[in-house]
Amino acid sequence: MLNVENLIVSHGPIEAVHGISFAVDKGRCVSLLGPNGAGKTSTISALMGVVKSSGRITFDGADVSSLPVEARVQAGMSVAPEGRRIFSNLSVEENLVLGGATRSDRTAKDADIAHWLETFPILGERRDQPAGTLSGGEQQMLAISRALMTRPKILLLDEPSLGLAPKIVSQIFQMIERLKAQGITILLVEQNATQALRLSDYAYLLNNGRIVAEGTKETLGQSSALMAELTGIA
Amino acid sequence: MILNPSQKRGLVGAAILAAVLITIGLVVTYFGSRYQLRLVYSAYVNLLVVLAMQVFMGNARLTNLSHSAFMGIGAYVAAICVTPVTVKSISLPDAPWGLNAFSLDPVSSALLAIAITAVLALIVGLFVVRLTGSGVTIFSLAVLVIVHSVFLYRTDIFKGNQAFFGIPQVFSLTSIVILSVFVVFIVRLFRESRWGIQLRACADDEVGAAAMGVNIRRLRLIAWVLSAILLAVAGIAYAYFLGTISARPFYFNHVFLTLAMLILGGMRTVTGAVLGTLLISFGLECVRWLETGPVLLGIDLPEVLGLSGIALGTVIVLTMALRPGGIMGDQEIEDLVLKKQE
Amino acid sequence: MEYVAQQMMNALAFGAEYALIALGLAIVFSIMGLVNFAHGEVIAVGGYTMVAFAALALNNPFIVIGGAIAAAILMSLLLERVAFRPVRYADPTTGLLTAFGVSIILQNVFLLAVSPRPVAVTSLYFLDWPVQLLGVQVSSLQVFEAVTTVLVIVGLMLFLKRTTLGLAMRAASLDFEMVRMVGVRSNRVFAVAFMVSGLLAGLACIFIMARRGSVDPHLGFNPVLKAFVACVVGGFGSLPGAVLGGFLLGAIEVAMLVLLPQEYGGMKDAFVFGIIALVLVWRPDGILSPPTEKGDKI
Amino acid sequence: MLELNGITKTFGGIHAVEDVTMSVAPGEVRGLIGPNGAGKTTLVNLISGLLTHSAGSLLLDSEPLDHLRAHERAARGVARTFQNLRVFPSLSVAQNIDVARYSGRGAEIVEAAIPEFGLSDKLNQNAGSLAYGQLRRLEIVRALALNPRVLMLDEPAAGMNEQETEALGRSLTWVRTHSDSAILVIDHDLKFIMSLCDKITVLNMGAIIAEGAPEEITKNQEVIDAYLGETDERAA
Amino acid sequence: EDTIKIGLGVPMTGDLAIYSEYLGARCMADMINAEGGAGGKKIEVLVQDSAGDTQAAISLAQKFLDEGVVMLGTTPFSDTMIPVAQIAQPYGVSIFQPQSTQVEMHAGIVDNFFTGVSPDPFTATAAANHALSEGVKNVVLLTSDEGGSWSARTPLWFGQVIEEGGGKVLAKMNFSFGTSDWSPQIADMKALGEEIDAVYISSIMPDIGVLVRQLRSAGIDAWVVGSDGFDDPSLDAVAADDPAILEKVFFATLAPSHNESAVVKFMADCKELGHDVPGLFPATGADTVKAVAWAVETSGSSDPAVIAETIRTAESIPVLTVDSISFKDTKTYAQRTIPVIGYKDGKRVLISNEIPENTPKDWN
Ligand SMILES: Nc1ncnc2c1ncn2[C@@H]1O[C@H](COP(=O)(O)OP(=O)(O)OP(=O)(O)O)[C@@H](O)[C@H]1O
Ligand SMILES: Nc1ncnc2c1ncn2[C@@H]1O[C@H](COP(=O)(O)OP(=O)(O)OP(=O)(O)O)[C@@H](O)[C@H]1O
Ligand SMILES: [Mg+2]
Ligand SMILES: [Mg+2]
Repeated sequence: MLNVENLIVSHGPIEAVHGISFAVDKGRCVSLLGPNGAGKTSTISALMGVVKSSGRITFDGADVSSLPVEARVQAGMSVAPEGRRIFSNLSVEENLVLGGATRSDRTAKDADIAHWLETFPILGERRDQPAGTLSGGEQQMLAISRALMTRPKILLLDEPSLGLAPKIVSQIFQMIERLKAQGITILLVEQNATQALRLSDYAYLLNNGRIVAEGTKETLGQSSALMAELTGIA
Repeated sequence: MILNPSQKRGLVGAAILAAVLITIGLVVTYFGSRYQLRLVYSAYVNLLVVLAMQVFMGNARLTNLSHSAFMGIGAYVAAICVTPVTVKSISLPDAPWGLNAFSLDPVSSALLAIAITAVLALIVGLFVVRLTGSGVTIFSLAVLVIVHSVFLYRTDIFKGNQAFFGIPQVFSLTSIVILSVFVVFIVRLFRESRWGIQLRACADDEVGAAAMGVNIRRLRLIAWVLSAILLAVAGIAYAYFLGTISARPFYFNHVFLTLAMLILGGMRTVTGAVLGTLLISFGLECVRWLETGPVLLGIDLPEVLGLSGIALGTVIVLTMALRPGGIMGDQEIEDLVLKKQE
Repeated sequence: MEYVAQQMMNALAFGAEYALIALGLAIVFSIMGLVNFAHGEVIAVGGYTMVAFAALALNNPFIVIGGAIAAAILMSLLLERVAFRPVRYADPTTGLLTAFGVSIILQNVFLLAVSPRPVAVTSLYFLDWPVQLLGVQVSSLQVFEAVTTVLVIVGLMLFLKRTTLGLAMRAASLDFEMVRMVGVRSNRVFAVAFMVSGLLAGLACIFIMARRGSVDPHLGFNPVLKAFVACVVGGFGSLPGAVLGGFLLGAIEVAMLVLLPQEYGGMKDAFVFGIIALVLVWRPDGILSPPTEKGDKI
Repeated sequence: MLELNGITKTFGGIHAVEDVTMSVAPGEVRGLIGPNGAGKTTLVNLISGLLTHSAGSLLLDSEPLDHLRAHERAARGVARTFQNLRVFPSLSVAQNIDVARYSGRGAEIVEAAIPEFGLSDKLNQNAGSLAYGQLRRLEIVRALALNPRVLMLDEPAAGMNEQETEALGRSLTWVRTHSDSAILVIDHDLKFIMSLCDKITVLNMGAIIAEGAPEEITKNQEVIDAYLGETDERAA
Repeated sequence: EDTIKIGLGVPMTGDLAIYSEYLGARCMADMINAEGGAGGKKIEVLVQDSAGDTQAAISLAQKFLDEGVVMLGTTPFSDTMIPVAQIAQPYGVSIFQPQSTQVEMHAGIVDNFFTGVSPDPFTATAAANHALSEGVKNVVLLTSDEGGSWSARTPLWFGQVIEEGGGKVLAKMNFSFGTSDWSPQIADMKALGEEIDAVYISSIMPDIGVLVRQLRSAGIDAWVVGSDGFDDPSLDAVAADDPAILEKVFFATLAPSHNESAVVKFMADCKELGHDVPGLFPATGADTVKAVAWAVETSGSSDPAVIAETIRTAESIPVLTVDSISFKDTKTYAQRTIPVIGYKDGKRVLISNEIPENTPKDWN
């Protein structure tokens, strides 16, 4: 579904990712692990096309490397970005409406909105409140729901558990599991490596902008020294 | 007073700028025509204005449009005080409060002008510091319009758009070079002072600064008043050289011109203020010459009225598009000369 | 009594004009935080278009009005493309200064290309005739202007609240990149914002020209300055605020003209701006933006 | 000693913080946990003066803080970090620290804290050019420059992996041995909180639902229901 | 020295660009040079834009002085003319301002200064005299501080003469330059409750055009009377569709500018020479050149002090806009006939053209 070859990402003069290649197959959940500054967010941003990058990205059989952000979303990619980035001056509901901006099926869209407001009851309660006044966790729920409003083929999640209460974290991971079960392809970036590995079919370990290890949770688990160093998993 | 490293560097930077200013002054004094001397003088008056703007706009990073008004207040107060009674009885026959019945020496007049401008700035500043962002811009715009209206309306005191003449012409190029060197040091040291640093912290992040114990309003007020004092100095320098003032030079045109100077060089640094002023002052002079359609390299160029305006606007637009922080950005001159670490 | 009613109508008419222009400023501001000082020059472009039509002997009012509005819209779009796109993501000061620059350039281009002096345009005089309204004599222009302003306000509100593009425009003011990441075409958002702004400038241009009957390079400067003030007083970025600010300014201005004794008449502007400044001190973020308490979010 | 008496904050109709009464003693490290939206950040904002409370009173060493504005509280030693970074990017690291030092009550601890938090060789660098982890540490050092009597850390370990979190925990332990400040830590990383705190307060829907030693808290059914969820689900 | 240089550091852009005296000056210089110059010497007009900025204007004056000009022109405002005159003094050079009617320059502050026209009290009086002859009794004065004494005091002098002639000033009202909606003032006029015979305003286009039209549509049929500010071709354009609208408009101005006048002929001649001279203000620049040329020829000298002295003492100096002027009695301004211009079928007609006798005396 998603194929990345020799991806190089730079922020101005600083090269953050130095040519990585990886693939996410259809219907699978792949995670991208690594310490702070490893280049995970840079990779996600490059996949979405919001930072300068070189290399080849193919999605659903088509080369999207030179497409603008909007076109990649149209093609079926969607992201819940690091830092949530909800539209704070819009109400919760308007955030969801805008999340479905690419869709024209009015009724199905409304049904989706209702669905998400039910899934996260607190969002339902805050429905008409400016999203900027939500707590961090509430915002994270909103960000994920918003990303799903486009009904994406692949969902890119950048640290969805950041700043969430344990209870919500497990809710979020359960949700990811459900999404996976529904056949949505997922690329997951996480600090919480244990949880991420549990969910993933495959994982890449990133350090200093390079992939240093990859494999299934079983095979990766064996290179435990490296894992311990980079993800803190004992 | 013990100087910290950035303050020491600041002194070096100010000294370099001062050397540049003195050199220009010396070159013009010995080699320039009288016309060029006047040009340099008016460039230096604008330099004082731009430096004064840097104190508030550069450190607090709020757009102030009222600076020309405070310059005007300084100029007028000094003018009213210093102009001989004989002249004032002709020019201000109806002046109230015996304004036309006394006169002071130039130094006392200047000090009084500075004091009065400072007090007025303090009063206005108490309101300004309560505002944020475009609120400050609009409020300062209102101040500009109000002060201008008063100048225009009280013709018995200010003569409005007619000339207020007969001010003793006590300043020369030497005086303004000395003055600007002095002001460069003040402005630079303010930038590196504890106030300057805290003020810049507020500009970066108001909430963060408040949580770190910074009294934002008080600091802004300090910068505002200091800025107004320096503007008064600029106004006095203007009046003491020309001998004639009116309300017109202290209005929109001047506001925009000096604003362009500040942003071209980069308002965050003192070097930027100096650089921007010199570039625009001398650049505009070249454009003005081109505007008249001179013969250049044997080609008779056409007259292009408005070229200087277009050039000024283009400089602003290009600066904003290519280098929003101005030419200097966050760099002071010593950053280019000295190594980054000491 | 009739006199009071008359002056109130005048205040309303002044306010409608400021509100119309203020809306044009506010829509762009609310989307990209840009204080578009060049709005006045967009208005002037409309005026100069009428001059061009007059020179071509095109006097059909529909062509003149349509052409002027179209020119304003095109100019607004052009400015977005050429001048404001590079500063799209920059801080407000950068945008404000860019707009200043653009405004200076355009004024000088008019001066260079046409004339520094006013050029008469009489083709819209027909819009102006006296009307009896509730026993008060007003100008048809005043009525047109008030009605237009109301229609524009309602239309804009619906657009911004109800349409996805409207939501995107509101969201773009804070996080433009994220708007793109939900699949909204960025250029379209900006283009629409500037188109609407240009349309409002074009409408304002029609009314100003019909009244003044001439255009000079500074045509838009004063009205836009006032409208800018109206925006800030009403609460910058808030469209209802822009409207409220516009009408408030109109009211204050007429009140000062009428109430100030003749010997203080010269101080009219000082009083108007003084009152505005006090409103700002009372409500630093403008009347319609409630005082927000800053806190740490996320 | 920081004392909160019946602190309440409402936004429109929402009770973000409801009748919170608690106190933190000098030298104590207090954990503040609770579900998202429980009102933790709001509480920190209220104590630091960035928000004003709707009811109740705040005391620092028996002196009321209520009427003081944020910067005055900071000058009296109410220090905090922000969960979303609020460093001053255009100033150097040293100047960032100076900003707080200038308004604080004189702080020797900060000189030792700079090397402890690994910032010694970054002092002249622009804060804007630092990496995320360094920025986090800068925020803490900057808060220490106020010579705090209360130090509030809002999710200092967010976005850090376990190793980094441990290193942070060590540094914070260093702080508590070198300062008698009361420390209030918010975080969702329970392991981190448990190992660091003497006592934990749990907030839910704006109100305190439990308070006690770490072990007690993890066993409290109400806390499990509201916050922790199924125990085996926890990563810790 | 084989050329006579005249330096004009005048506003060519900005708010004051309406004066544009350099346009007429250039054209006149070309005309004189084509005829062989002044006393065999060519006249060179040096022009540079001051954009209305005082400092720029002063610097330019200094530049021109360094280049050896014999006469200067500058921004027609006293705040610029005074310092320019001061720096020109040591060079023996004077300023010749062909259009400045403001009074303060004649208070004896500087003496190396000429205005080719009469000050505002004269235009106010000429207009008032004609108004009285039309039976005007009740007048309303519109004043503004923004144009100095020209817009602030000229209406008052008008009112003074009207009252001396048995009329009455009903009200003084204030306005700002750039007013495009006069409704509040007009409502005030209607509220006066008395028949208004004339409204006086010293202002410029487009304000006047708007005022005239709005007065008419509000049903106020008073005369609209004004000063030299009315003398702009775009005023005539207001009547393009409806000539009746200017029927009751007249103004006292600097020089005759109706169809058969010398000014209009000059403008046509200039067009043939390839110069655009749009209106009376620009045309007055010709006076500067013509007066200097005459002085050079008469005195046979190209020394600026001699030229100035020749002009100051002459009985009669031929210029373009009127037959002749003289500074012999007045020192700094030319007392000359004041044309009053009105409209007939949308076309300008010269109503009267004489030196008013009853000008207020205390204007200085
Ligand atoms: N806008 C930027 N400008 C300059 N450098 C950047 C920028 N964004 C990221 N970097 C640098 O690129 C590198 C990779 O950063 P990135 O944010 O991709 O890491 P990450 O793996 O997502 O880390 P984290 O776990 O902290 O989110 C880091 O060294 C960071 O400092
Ligand atoms: N300015 C505001 N206006 C309206 N509601 C607000 C505002 N600030 C916070 N709230 C509400 O108050 C509640 C508490 O928010 P707060 O940010 O304190 O939560 P928190 O405990 O820090 O959560 P998290 O762990 O997710 O950061 C939330 O429900 C939030 O929606
Ligand atoms: Mg990241
Ligand atoms: Mg929080």
